Amino acid sequence: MKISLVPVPQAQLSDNLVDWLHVEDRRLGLISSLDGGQLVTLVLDCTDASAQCWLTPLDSDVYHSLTPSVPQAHWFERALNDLFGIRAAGHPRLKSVLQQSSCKGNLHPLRSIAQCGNPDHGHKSDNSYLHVSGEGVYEIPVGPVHAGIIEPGHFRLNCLGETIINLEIRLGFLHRGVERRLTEIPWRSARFVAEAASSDAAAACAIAHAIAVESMSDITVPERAQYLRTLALEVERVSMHINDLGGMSVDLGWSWLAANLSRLRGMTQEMAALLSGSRFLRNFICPGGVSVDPDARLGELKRMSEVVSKQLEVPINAFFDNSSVHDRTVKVGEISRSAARELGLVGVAARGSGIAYDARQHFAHGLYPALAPAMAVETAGDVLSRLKVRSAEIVGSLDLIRTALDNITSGTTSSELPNKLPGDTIGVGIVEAFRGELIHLIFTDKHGAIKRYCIKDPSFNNWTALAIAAGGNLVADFPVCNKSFSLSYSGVDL
Amino acid sequence: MNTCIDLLRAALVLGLSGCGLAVVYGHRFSQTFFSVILLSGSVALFFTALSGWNVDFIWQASLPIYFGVAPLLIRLDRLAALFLGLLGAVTFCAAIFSPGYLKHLEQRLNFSLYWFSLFTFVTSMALVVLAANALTFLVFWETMSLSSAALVAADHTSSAARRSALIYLGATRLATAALAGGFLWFHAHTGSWNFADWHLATAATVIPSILILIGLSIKAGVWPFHIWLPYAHPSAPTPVSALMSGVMIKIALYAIIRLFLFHGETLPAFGITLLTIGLISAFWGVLFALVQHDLKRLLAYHSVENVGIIVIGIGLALYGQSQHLPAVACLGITAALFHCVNHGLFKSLLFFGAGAIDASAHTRDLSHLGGLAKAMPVTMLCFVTGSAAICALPPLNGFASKWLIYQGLFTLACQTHSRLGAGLSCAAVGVLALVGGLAVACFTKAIGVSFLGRPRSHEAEQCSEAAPAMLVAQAILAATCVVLGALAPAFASLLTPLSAAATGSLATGNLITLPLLPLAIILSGGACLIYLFVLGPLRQTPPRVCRTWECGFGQLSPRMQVTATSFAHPIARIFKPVLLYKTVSEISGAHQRHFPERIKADAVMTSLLESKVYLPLIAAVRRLGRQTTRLQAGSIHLYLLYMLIAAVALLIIGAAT
Amino acid sequence: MSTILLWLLTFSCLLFLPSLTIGIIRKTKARLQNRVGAPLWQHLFDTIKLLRKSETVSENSSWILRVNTVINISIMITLAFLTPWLSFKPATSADDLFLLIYLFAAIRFFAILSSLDPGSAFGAFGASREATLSVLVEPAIILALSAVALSAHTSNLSLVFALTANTPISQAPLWLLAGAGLFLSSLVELSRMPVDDPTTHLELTMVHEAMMLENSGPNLALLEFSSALRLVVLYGLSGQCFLHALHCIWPFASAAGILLSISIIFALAVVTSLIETVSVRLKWTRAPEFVAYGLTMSLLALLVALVTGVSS
Amino acid sequence: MLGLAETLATAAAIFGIFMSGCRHVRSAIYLYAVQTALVASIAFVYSASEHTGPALNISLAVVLAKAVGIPFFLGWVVKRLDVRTDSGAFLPVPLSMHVSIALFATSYYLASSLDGAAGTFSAAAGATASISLVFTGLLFMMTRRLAISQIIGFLTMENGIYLLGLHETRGMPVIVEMGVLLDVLAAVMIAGVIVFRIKKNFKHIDVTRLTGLNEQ
Repeated sequence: MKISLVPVPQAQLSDNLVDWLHVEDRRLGLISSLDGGQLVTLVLDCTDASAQCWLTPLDSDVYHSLTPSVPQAHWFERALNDLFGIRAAGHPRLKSVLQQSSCKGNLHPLRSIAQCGNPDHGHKSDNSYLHVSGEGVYEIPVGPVHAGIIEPGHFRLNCLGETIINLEIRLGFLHRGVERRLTEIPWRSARFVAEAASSDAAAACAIAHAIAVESMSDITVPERAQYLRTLALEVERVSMHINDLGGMSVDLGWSWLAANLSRLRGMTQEMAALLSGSRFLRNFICPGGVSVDPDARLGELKRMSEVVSKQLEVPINAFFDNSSVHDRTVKVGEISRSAARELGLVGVAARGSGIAYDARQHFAHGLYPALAPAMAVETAGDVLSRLKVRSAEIVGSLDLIRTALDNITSGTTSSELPNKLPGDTIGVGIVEAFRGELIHLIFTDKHGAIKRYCIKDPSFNNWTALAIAAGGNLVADFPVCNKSFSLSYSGVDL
Repeated sequence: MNTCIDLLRAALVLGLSGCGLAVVYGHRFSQTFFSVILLSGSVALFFTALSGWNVDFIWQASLPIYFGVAPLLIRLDRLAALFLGLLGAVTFCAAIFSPGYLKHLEQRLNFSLYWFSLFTFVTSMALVVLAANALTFLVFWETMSLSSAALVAADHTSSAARRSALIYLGATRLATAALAGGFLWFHAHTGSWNFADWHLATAATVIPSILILIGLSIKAGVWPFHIWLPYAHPSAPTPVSALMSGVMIKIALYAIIRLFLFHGETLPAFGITLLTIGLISAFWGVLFALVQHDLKRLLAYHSVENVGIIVIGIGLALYGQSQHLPAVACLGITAALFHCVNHGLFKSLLFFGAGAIDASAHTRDLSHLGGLAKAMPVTMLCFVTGSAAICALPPLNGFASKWLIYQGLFTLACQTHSRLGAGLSCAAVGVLALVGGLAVACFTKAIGVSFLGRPRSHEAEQCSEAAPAMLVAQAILAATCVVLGALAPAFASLLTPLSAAATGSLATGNLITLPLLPLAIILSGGACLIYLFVLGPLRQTPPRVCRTWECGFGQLSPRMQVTATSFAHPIARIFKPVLLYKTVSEISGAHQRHFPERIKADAVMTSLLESKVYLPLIAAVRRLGRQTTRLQAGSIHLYLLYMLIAAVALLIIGAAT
Repeated sequence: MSTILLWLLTFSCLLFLPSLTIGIIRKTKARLQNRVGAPLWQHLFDTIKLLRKSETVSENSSWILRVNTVINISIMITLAFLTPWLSFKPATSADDLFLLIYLFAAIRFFAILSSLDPGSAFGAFGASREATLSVLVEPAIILALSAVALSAHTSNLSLVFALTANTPISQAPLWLLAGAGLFLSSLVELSRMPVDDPTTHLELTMVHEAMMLENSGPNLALLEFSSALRLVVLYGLSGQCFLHALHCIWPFASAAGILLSISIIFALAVVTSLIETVSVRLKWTRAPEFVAYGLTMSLLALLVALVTGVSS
Repeated sequence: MLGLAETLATAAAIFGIFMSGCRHVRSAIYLYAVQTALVASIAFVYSASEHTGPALNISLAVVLAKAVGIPFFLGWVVKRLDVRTDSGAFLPVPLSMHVSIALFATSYYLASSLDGAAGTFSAAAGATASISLVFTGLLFMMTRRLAISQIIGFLTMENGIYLLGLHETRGMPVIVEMGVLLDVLAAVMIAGVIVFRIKKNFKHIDVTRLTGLNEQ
């Protein structure tokens, strides 16, 4: 995808963005910066699958916040504050996204220029929580160490009895410096780091990275490789969606279903191993194509996909047929359509709230949008509708896998890569990962080295929605609510 | 006989001299001085009761001491002795407790008035118990009411206390009115003022019996007349709260027992009514107690619950009498009497605990307490004992009396031929179990939020243990609760002659057949052994002390522990229709939709009776009053017109008859 | 002599049945999920291991911590000797229905206090939930037991539960309903599915586990043993009801009673594991409805007892 | 001692009570099926004890039609409409279960006075059960929101009336039984169709929200 660079002066940025988002099919991709001296705003237009990159030079460290008019910008602006030291004045909740322990003092890890003054300019990190007043209110702190193998994140629940009044989420306990690291290593090796940005969506990350690189240097990917990429993406989707449904059954306390789904998830991982040699689809997709050709194993893959879709029927039907499941999930964790739009939700969470947005329908990656399955959209916005979307996508993806396997062409699986990337270009990869729209945005300097590698994980958009959805629900329903969003901690904490 | 009279005389003299001294030297003498007088008076009272256990003595005052139409008549029998003993015991502990407690109220009390009222209060309570005719009863009843109202308002700096005193006074007015009406009717009916000549709750005396019952119920705090109780008890200084809750409301119950139970045949409807009202009281009281966060108010609502339990016992006895089931009647009356004593003991103990917290932390609000276990271990031990007793946990005294109630209900269900009685008693067993569960929830909340966890406020952090004398008062009561629990079978058989006198049956021997003492020994012995050999000092590695698990986040703040409201919230939600309970949250600030600046959440509870019955009633009376003032327009001609109309009307009526 | 033997038998049941029953529940659940599962005696091994481990105690806790443990275990063992949960347990003079109920309440009282003791948010809402459930369950249990006690005209449970010859068959529904009421109530009382999930790892949804979060080492061992003992005693009690129903229909020899009363506990354990495998945990606000089913069984039992009792 | 028929009748009434405490529509249908099967088996017991050959077949037909056919049909309707729970309109569901226990007790008193029998339980058991079923059905119809629950309540009432007739006359003429059966079947079919229409026109089948019907 070609991307145009549009300079937007600081004074107009907010208005432009509001105007842009006013149109139904236009979206905000991400807001970031290159080195702290400017704002980079990626905006997407789904109607013609185009993207614009708005470049807004900043003359000081402080600019007028976009959040009051564009709520979905709030987490981007918080990240800008921490990572670059750019402060959004008028931001309603400018708190740190990084913990003090992972980022000492006033160090801004991604800031690399001096023209905006001293980086040590006194931005204190703010780790406070909203104080809910009221005589009977108490706080439940959960995390960062959870019971069970879960990534670190802190949830602060302000409760009145069994009702959650307000939930605040704090991530950033394990900041790994992925974005920074990607600019430091040779670009040929970058794919290994890129796919580890959020490892449970390794295939999606790898495709996004590959597309971003390919779009910079005009590499055409062989058709067979496109098929294999699509297969990898869909196998990952099926596998992770089944995993999420299984996790949901664990949280609902339904051990029979959990055991069944866990077995089926194992089978889908076996499918992944057949396809790529790795149960987690690691080291498979690379810029230019894919690294291995599964050849004869595709037949076995097809057989297994049929077995999985056959064996899935019983548990999925049982799941949605169960009245207690309905009790636990209907009207729990509701996100209205308008809130979903204002918060710019993506993926299952968006489609569960009635927003028909699936990057597979619009942006080219793998065989999409040509082969994109029908979109599953539910309007209720509660846990159940997210579950329904998820299970519909499992079925759709399994169908897609069979179609792709039936039509797969033979030929080479990778094409030559140039020695170096072109200078001063922008590459963007937009992929529908199983959690939703994933964006990798690469800027090169004049020598062709990567000067900024920007990753927007789907969870980046959706974490706020969890906080809002949990409010007003029962404390005991929070795990179910949380699981229905199935968010990535590491994807946000790059 | 003579010792008994001498002791009683001594007690009365001490009481009256206390009054006199308080008026004259109230400001000059120390609190300890008055406390010692009160102490000696209470000892005399207690031993009067002890020595009076086996005598039945009547004393009529000679002519000058005469209430208009009837003499001052005093009778000390076993029933009166029981309640005198309770009064003596609680007053004894209150006297020990007082000096230390009153220290923190020095700025706020008028001690002259306080001690005068207190001596009057205690003396009049003793005389109400001893009263053998209606006028004596009414005179001292009034003295008791007025002096206690003065005590409720003793803290003159607090407007809440004044308001409470007003509400209380209003309630006592109604009570006295109803009582007076009933007494007059009975006098007209029987021509005698002596209680011994009256037969209540028979078919011929339904209306006056109801009047008397209402009058006494208002004072006892029975549902639906309990409204004044949660206002008055918390406002009074703690020794007074203990006396009011522990003894005064028992005296109203004593009057019910004396007037209704010792005269043979009664109407079954009275028994059924009392049983039902008792059940409602018990449920209502404990439910409202659960959602309180003022410690003393919580205890006050528990008094409503316990009064309900006692009334169940009385109702059971009445119904048993009416159905000729002496076993049931005997169980009921023993249970009622036993529970009166028990409640007097553990409720005053709990009030003392609350007072000790109040004196030390200067707040009774549970949301400001917490973590007192470290600072006030002895107070906590006593409070836990009292709570366990009020929750009727075996082998404490509360269990013994509640067991008697259960046995009574169960026996009724087994023996009665009336389907209504059987059904009602089974329902009562269920409701009592529910009440028991609620009481456990309520007291674990009270203890957990005030004593356990971490301090929620600076005051709670600065707390120190109560004065030794205050601890002694609590320890005596706590020990009594334990001993009375373990020796319950013996105590119950002491009460048996009383119930036998009421039911007319022969003494049935041991009512409580449970081996409570061995059980207590086994339980505590087993606990000690396990502690010594498994957990305690014999282990090689001492336990490692660390922070409470905080999920690796860091220090836990005082906010991160459950509040009283939140603890009770799930239960309150279930009983939402009764409590009119709802959660209100208010979100405000710049970007309300997604980024509010302020969130405020509260659980709101309205008293159904107050909001739906009493306030509209009061409003109606007010409106009526306002309508009546229209008649008084100020015009002399109008008044003349009224007189004319009245004269004509009278003439017509006179002519017609 | 035989009394001593029976006491010994009761005592050994008290020692070994709790762990074995928990083991059966866990093993069956594992097998139903196609897992091998831990050994049958794992609970006992765990208890022994915990007894030998050192202990970590919160800095906020007070003497309630120890008092809870020792009172809990000593009351529970006493209860196991008082409650007629095994048909061969010799009678004592303190087998009173109301005493037993209030001894259970005493355990709960201290358990709730000890979970509030360390000032942990998790323990606190665990305690609040436990209090809520017990408020609801207590009437159901007491009414179920009252129903059978009414039919026997005594509140001494040893007499009520004694297997007498020639019990009329019309008593069968009473015992069945009371047994079902007790079983449903004990599922709640014991914090099992569908009200609480004993295997959950989610602190926010726990009831019983959250309450024991701050206990460790021998303290935890004793509490775990006590709750396992509570499980077998309550299952035994409801099992005895079912046995009586069986006895009404098909009178069996008292020697068979020994075997039957143990195997009915195992049967109920298997039923529990079945329920826990196939049922979904209820929404917290729906828990009262589940308790209402137990209460309904108890009320029906009571109704039957009253109706048949009045006529007799 | 209770006869077999009385025991079955009491069990049917108890299942009716359980049904009244059921929030899930499908579980209510299952419980209705069990209750109907019990009622039908009483007919079976009567006809077996009276040794009337052809009646046996009729009772079997009743079992099949009412305990299997109708629940299947209702289950299909519920699936089509995609309704699951009926949370009750005027009374919380658990409470309505306890109210129906109270009604069971009431019907016992009614039945004992109806029979004139001297208060023995066994004599009154059949009548108690049938009256209680009628009450339960009525309560169910009264306290529920969904039109489908009204049908179930109606059918429960019908069971009660049928049982009462059976109990009082010790087996009914075949032709009456058949007629009633046909009536019920027709009623259920029509009600099912009407529910579909309601759903189609109003997008819900909540009868408490149909009060504005007269204005439209």
